[in-house]
Amino acid sequence: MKKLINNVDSVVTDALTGLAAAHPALRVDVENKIVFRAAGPRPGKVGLVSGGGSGHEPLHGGFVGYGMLDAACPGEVFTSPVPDQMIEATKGVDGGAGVLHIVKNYTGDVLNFEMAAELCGDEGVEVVSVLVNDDVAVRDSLYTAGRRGTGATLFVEKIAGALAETGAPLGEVARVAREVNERSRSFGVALSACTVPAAGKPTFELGESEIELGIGIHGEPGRTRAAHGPARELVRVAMDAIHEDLPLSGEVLVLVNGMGGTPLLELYIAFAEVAAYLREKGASPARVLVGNYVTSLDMQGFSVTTCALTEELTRLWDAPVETPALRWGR
Amino acid sequence: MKKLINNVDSVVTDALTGLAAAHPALRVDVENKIVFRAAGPRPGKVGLVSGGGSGHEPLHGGFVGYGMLDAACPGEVFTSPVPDQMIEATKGVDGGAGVLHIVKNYTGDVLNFEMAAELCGDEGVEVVSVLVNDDVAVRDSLYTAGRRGTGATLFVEKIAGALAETGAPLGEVARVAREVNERSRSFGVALSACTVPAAGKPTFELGESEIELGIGIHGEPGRTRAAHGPARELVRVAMDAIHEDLPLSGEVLVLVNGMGGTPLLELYIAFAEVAAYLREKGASPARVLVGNYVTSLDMQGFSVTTCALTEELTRLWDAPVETPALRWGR
Amino acid sequence: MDVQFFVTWLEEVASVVQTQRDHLTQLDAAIGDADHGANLDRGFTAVRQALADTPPDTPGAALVLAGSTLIRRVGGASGPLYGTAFRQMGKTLGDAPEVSLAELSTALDAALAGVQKLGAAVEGDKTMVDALAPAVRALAGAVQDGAKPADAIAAAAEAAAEGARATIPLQARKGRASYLGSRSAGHEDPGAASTALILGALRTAGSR
Amino acid sequence: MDVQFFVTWLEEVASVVQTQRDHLTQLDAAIGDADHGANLDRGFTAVRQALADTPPDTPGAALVLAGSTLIRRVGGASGPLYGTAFRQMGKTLGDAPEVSLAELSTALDAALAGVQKLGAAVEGDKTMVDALAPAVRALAGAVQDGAKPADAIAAAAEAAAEGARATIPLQARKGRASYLGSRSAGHEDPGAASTALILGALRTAGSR
Ligand SMILES: Nc1ncnc2c1ncn2[C@@H]1O[C@H](COP(=O)(O)OP(=O)(O)O)[C@@H](O)[C@H]1O
Ligand SMILES: Nc1ncnc2c1ncn2[C@@H]1O[C@H](COP(=O)(O)OP(=O)(O)O)[C@@H](O)[C@H]1O
Ligand SMILES: [Mg+2]
Ligand SMILES: [Mg+2]
Ligand SMILES: [Mg+2]
Ligand SMILES: [Mg+2]
Repeated sequence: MKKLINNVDSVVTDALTGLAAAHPALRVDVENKIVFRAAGPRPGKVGLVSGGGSGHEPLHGGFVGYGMLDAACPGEVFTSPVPDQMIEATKGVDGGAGVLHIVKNYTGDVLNFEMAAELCGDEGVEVVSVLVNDDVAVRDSLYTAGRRGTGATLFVEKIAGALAETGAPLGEVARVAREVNERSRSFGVALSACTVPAAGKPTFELGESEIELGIGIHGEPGRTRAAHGPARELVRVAMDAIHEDLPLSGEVLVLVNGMGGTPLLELYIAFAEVAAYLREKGASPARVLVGNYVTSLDMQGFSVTTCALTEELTRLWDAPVETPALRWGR
Repeated sequence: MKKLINNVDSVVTDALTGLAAAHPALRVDVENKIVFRAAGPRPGKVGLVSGGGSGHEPLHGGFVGYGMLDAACPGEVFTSPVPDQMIEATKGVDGGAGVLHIVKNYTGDVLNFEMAAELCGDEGVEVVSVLVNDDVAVRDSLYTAGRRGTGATLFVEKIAGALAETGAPLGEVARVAREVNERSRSFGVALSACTVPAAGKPTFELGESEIELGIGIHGEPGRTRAAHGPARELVRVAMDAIHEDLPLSGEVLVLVNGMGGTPLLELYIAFAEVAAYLREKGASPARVLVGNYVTSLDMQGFSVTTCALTEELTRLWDAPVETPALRWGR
Repeated sequence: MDVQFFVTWLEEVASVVQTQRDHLTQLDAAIGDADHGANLDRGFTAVRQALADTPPDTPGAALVLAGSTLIRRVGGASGPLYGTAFRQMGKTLGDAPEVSLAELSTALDAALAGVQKLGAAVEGDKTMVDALAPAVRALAGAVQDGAKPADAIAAAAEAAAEGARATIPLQARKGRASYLGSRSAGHEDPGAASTALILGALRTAGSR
Repeated sequence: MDVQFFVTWLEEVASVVQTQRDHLTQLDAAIGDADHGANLDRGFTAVRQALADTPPDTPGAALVLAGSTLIRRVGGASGPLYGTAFRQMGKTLGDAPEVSLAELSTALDAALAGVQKLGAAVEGDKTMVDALAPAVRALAGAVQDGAKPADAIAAAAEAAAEGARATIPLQARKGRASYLGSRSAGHEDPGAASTALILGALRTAGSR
């Protein structure tokens, strides 16, 4: 394992030190591992808090700022943060209008955020939690922990963040967050595994012509191993899985997301195929992001996330945002 | 080699098809491989054209848009584009005030841009070329093709682009472009080689504890092979090389750039060390970019680029920009 | 069993988890996300520190302190689950300075109940419950049979180890491993393996 | 040598470059950027197509067409350099329908001059010049000695091959390989190797 780190145990805090030094618009509590907006809470605005294991950068710390999150709680690599972080973050962003927790559906994230929400409630901060579970590779059944939260998290954070900025009440912000999640679907493909610093070696081995279909964002193997093929075919597998679950039509918000080790050049090749697929189904990629947004350390591969737009969602997506990783309109 | 591509020979055009579909603000001539602003040339504004081999995305196509380039000419992977592309691009962006060619200092880029400039001149379009050569790993001597153009290209394109947007004449735009280049220095480190699709295997082999110091952005080996070390030490090697060449002081514009395969988490770790180094020298990172901007396909590693700011350069850096990969202020 | 017994147990857990850190992480790499060893090592190192910083007076206090520390330091699925397990044990033991085998058995039952309430896993889901539940049963049975403390604890540890091994052929229905569907079969569950280590440490603590 | 001779030569180059594409790319991978084979293959495939699309009438026209096509299709350092080389050869031959060995020699000299004017490389810099210059000298010498065309061409091809091999120990002073400093020594220059292939193809063309 060759990584650009100082020490396996200080990966997250060292990165937070860098994040703090790079972005004066953020206030980073490195010791407690919380990323805040430097400006602090705005009275009357609903606060948005998210968090999860590190290793998915820019998610979530890179999405803290105007029009998106108020705070992020990064855990250790691939390990959900602890309730203390979330409680501190929640209290720190409460402007009196309550706080929305945006939680990716993983047992660890759910349990820790639940504990935090309960304790925040005891202390008089109103908290509503929204679960993101967009990954169609996992069947939501008695036989699983439910669908994973992946790329749609970005959509939820952006759109709910935009609505919160208008002064909308907590119930409304939670409603739109849930709506975004319900309208979103994802599917991921890995061309290589990733290496967790503390593990020191790749989480699985793939042959020269093998890939994993239906992967999450934690370096775990996918649902099935398959033969590598042209981008066109891999994209079709992903899009078919999405389309089967929620037929694609109309205007779609699309994220073609790199897992961290795949060059942008290749992500655009994948996007060309996604756009062609959408046209084939009579849908159109009305809003598009192509890049590394919800990553899995150095994994090579991609995921596609779609969200069926409404007029309201499009307007909120287009609203100004100013964070380290997503910025427009200001 | 496992890549997210359809075909080794269609990598660049397939990616351009995706770029076109993703960004309605661009007009992409896929056949001739030219990326234009959709809005076309603005009368009286100096046009900015750059280009070079593909494989460095988002450079250059991702930097076409308001406040930056007017057109980009991507060549094949790591192969400079041909004069035809540059001529077409130059004529296509000429708003009557002449065109600036921003050329990274590689024999191929220089020769092809020279031929293009000559032919454009013959056809009555005024062209001035600016050479970017910021890489301190290469001594500029009779024994080399001169210093390579790397990360500073982004600075030159952003800052000259901002000045051009104000309606400044060609001479002025060229002057500020040269000034940015003269004030900029870079140094790169590879933790792994990259794989050119047409070559099918990594351009060099590195052992589990070896790295390459002083690499460029074309997958070539660096100046020396060294033992891998903590991020702190690798950054120090890079910063020492820069500081020795042009002592760091005052306000500095800093790019900590990923080579394509290194996660953002690690780039922030590197930036923390860069910031500490600057403080040690009495300098400050007044403006900062951390991310994958001038890449080398899937190479793991990073480069640091610094530019000694002036008031004028800071103002132009802060000016609005709206491109696929760099956006603020609008 | 006095507070010293429980402190010794927790310290022994910390040391065995440290030794087995990579093993647990590799188990998690196969069907999870390769952090279970690091998670527990971070957690129990913090427990050891907490015990040293504010030495508890009673078994209950030691266990509650351990549980709270795990919740505050581990994260992931195992942090809240193990944290709750130790807290429930501690709360069940209350302020008593000495704990009988029967009381320990009741406490371990409460730990299991806490884990199941939080995580909703049943036996056979391929989780830590698959090691914890048989251990609880074994301990209760031994108490019922009037077994000597050392033998009763050995039986519980044995049952946990057996339960962990028995997760190998199972398909996971809870936690990350469930995402793998049938591919999760053929691997030992990391949480069940760590539960076996934790209960194994009880035996070591008893023999000190 | 009539236009057919030159068309045959260029087609032979296209086919040998295609066969040697990976070899040239691997040479470039060692001290450059792993694209020389792909570059020339793309270029000469286009040359073959251009010759088929608009068959030239004279040797000069064939070579100018080849050179222009290379400039328009190759890119990189080798595109303008080889493009200029062929264009200079063609221009030197003018409209003549037949070319003597002496005229070929003069044309090849013009090619070398064009490459050196553009790229400013001298012999020993570890570039295509190291194969081209000795070939030019060998051909001129053979003409002077009144050698038969086949022998003269063989001598030029031999000299180019020898020149390419001789680049191995050199340290590059031009092109990408120069960035490597002393590490460029020990590898054959890809451009010198392709020049040897191009001049080797002249021999094959002559024997048809
Ligand atoms: N719902 C659950 N109930 C009981 N135990 C669970 C549950 N979900 C996961 N676990 C246990 O947690 C273990 C994983 O812990 P760990 O790797 O530390 O957390 P994470 O899965 O968040 O990375 C699994 O091996 C399993 O034994
Ligand atoms: N200044 C120069 N003069 C002559 N030949 C050169 C010069 N620079 C490079 N070359 C030749 O070009 C070859 C490389 O060609 P190619 O790989 O196609 O282009 P690039 O270096 O742009 O990738 C080198 O091996 C060398 O022979
Ligand atoms: Mg985890
Ligand atoms: Mg090249
Ligand atoms: Mg885990
Ligand atoms: Mg090359």
